[in-house]
Amino acid sequence: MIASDLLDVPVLDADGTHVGFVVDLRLVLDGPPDGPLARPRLHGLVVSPRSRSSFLGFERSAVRAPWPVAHLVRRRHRGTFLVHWSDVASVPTPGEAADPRQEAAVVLARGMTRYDARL
Amino acid sequence: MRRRRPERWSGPLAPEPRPAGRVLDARLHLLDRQVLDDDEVPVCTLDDLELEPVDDGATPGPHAGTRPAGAATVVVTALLSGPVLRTRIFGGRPPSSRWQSVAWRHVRDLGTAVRLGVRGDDLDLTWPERWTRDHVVGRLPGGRHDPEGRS
Amino acid sequence: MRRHARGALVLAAATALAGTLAGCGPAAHRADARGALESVAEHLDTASSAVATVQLAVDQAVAGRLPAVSADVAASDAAEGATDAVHGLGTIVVPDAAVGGADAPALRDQALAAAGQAADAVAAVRTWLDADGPPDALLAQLDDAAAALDQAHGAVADAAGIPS
Amino acid sequence: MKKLLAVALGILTAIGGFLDIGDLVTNAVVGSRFGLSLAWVVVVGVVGICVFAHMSGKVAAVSGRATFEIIRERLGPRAAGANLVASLAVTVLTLVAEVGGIALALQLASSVDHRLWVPVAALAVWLVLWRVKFEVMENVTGLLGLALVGFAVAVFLLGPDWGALLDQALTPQVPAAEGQATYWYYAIALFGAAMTPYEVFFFSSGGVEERWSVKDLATSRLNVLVGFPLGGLLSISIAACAAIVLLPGGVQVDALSQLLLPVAQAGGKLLVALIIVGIVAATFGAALETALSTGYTLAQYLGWSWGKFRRPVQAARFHVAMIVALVVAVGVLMTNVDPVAVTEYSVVFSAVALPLTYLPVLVVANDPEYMGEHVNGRAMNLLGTVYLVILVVASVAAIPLMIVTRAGA
Repeated sequence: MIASDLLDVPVLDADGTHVGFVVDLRLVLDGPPDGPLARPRLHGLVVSPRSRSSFLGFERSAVRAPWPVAHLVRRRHRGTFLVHWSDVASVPTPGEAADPRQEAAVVLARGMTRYDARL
Repeated sequence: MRRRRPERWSGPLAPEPRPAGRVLDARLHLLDRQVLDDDEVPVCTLDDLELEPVDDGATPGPHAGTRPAGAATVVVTALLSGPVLRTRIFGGRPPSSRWQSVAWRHVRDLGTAVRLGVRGDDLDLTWPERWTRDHVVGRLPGGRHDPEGRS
Repeated sequence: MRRHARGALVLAAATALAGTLAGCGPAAHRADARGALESVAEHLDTASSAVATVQLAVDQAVAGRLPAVSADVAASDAAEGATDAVHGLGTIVVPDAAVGGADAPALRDQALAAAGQAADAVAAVRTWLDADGPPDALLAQLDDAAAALDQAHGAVADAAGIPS
Repeated sequence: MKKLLAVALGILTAIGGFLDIGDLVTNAVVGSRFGLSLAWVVVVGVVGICVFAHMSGKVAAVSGRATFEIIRERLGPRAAGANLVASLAVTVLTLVAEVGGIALALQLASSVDHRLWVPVAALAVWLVLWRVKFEVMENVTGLLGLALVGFAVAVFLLGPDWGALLDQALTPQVPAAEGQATYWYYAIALFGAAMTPYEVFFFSSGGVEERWSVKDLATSRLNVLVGFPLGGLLSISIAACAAIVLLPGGVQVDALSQLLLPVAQAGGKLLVALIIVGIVAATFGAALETALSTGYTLAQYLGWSWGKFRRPVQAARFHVAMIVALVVAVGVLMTNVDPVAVTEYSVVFSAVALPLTYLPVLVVANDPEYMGEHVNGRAMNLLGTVYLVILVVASVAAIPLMIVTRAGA
């Protein structure tokens, strides 16, 4: 699996309702040591309800300047949440087109928790 | 294919408990950053990350059974560059045999650039640079001249 | 998202192509007589500019202010401009019609004659620079050419209703 | 002298950006058609390029990251790739024009046909890129380019009616003979020329080449505040020379040689010689700047090793990219295209690429992860945001205006 297998992919909840897109992967450096640094563990997925683009990252940081740009990006990403990896029920299998008409999606587990995505 | 607009969630978000290690977002802090080698020489741009499930004996999550890889913990094992850039721009996915990677154990430091603890010339993925050096630039007169006058 | 990106790319390419065509394409193909006369006026402006350029260059070369090599380059650039104007005028097709009470093809011919006179005068500058004789005859020739261009431009402008 | 050399990067960047062959001619065209009624655009452009060059220089000094690395990191591969294609097109077009411009300038001094000078000029540019130390390169071309101050001297020697000139500049009006659309087309061309993206690519990468760090922030600011206003002042001087001598004479500028006429009238052969030296140095500097920018943008987007401070073998693909760009430039010029016409198009296209270049710079200059305590202040952000709006307007209006006015005809 590579990061872009998950990025930009639509996210469905357990009932099949579309809840957003994966805009980023949250990693935590607490995996087993591997060289000078610990291995980054995939901690969860950052899901934005509206847009696949997230490049500026304003919705997750405390930076509020320059005001108009920060404001616009935050507006566009209102409702962005973090879902833990343990709450992910299934991810698209790379290279396996299940149904060509159906876009591959990440499906979340029933009873998953929406966490605050701020860093 | 047009998708229905995602439903708005109006409920409160749970506060995220701070994990024990350093927290990074892949796209925000890693992807598309410059990778430098031990001598601060640019090696590549970080185009993608390789993720692998590990069986570290941790208790599998409640839904582990439905996950394709079947393991609860997924870790980053390598930095990728090269052909994965084309597919990130134009879509699709290169076969894993064509990924050019740097193992995570070579990463020394993460900042505004990703710093490696090895020399770039020792890595497989710098072959186009070495090829250009050996076949073109190194053969032109003065190609090995140091413009700063260090011998 | 990807589809939008592709659409935008195609749009950008099409706009760029259209812009290039509009910018570089032949400006001379105008159907009506008035439009043709407007093109004639533009070419006359180019020829006038070439004459004015060499007049300045000759004045300054005579005064010893402009090196001969630079004056020669200015004269050859101007000669290129004047010849282009003659060629441009030659390719304009003026419909056989009366515009603003004047005979359009006759106006074109007057313009062509004036531009030809200007091109000759500008070309004479280069010969003069090589020979380095007294400039009086040359300056008179340039003045005559400028006057002929002015006259042609005035006639065309009156007929086409352009401010001259 | 030390102080003067410290601002060489700013002077070279500004001369390459403001006084390259296209700008020399465009400013004269504008002066001969519109007098000084577009001088305000140059002032707006100078402030804009100062704001963004300062930000990109600051980012380079604090974080060591050059501008295109930041564009890639913030915009992602797709949007940054689009910007790369657009910026490369503009930069290579400008390089084509500059190599042609060196040849035209040498023709002014030798009357040997400029087509014969093209390969010589390209070879000379390559040799400098290949062998010469960055500091030597910027000091020599920057100092010789200062000879263009001759245009400002010429304005004084011509003894114009200062009141009338000031009146044109301060209460701008569209001249009767020109249309509104043409006026605004040239306004965007001048603005695009002042803010061409390769200036910040070159300036920020040059800061990395000179190994700027936090303690060089003052040098960076000085470079910006000396270099770009000087470039703008000289642009306005060229327009003024044309407005004083060529506008009343009915001369429409379409060749470099016409720029010498006001200068000859003002200061005679000596000043003409000085200006020719300046034009050769400025076009040569601009050719170096655009050739290097080609290498910088490609290498920074793709993560290659780059920099003139390295041996060519240690930045192999970077040097090959510049060689290819120069070969392309010579090839294009051999088709007998008019170098001046080439830049006139490239500045308008560069206006289109502007927002994608300057948005990431503005965002990163506010990111404490990159900038620490040196994040932008309020005033800088206000200016940056205002300019971002202007850039978007200019980039949207550029191509439609070009079509409507048939490229300013």
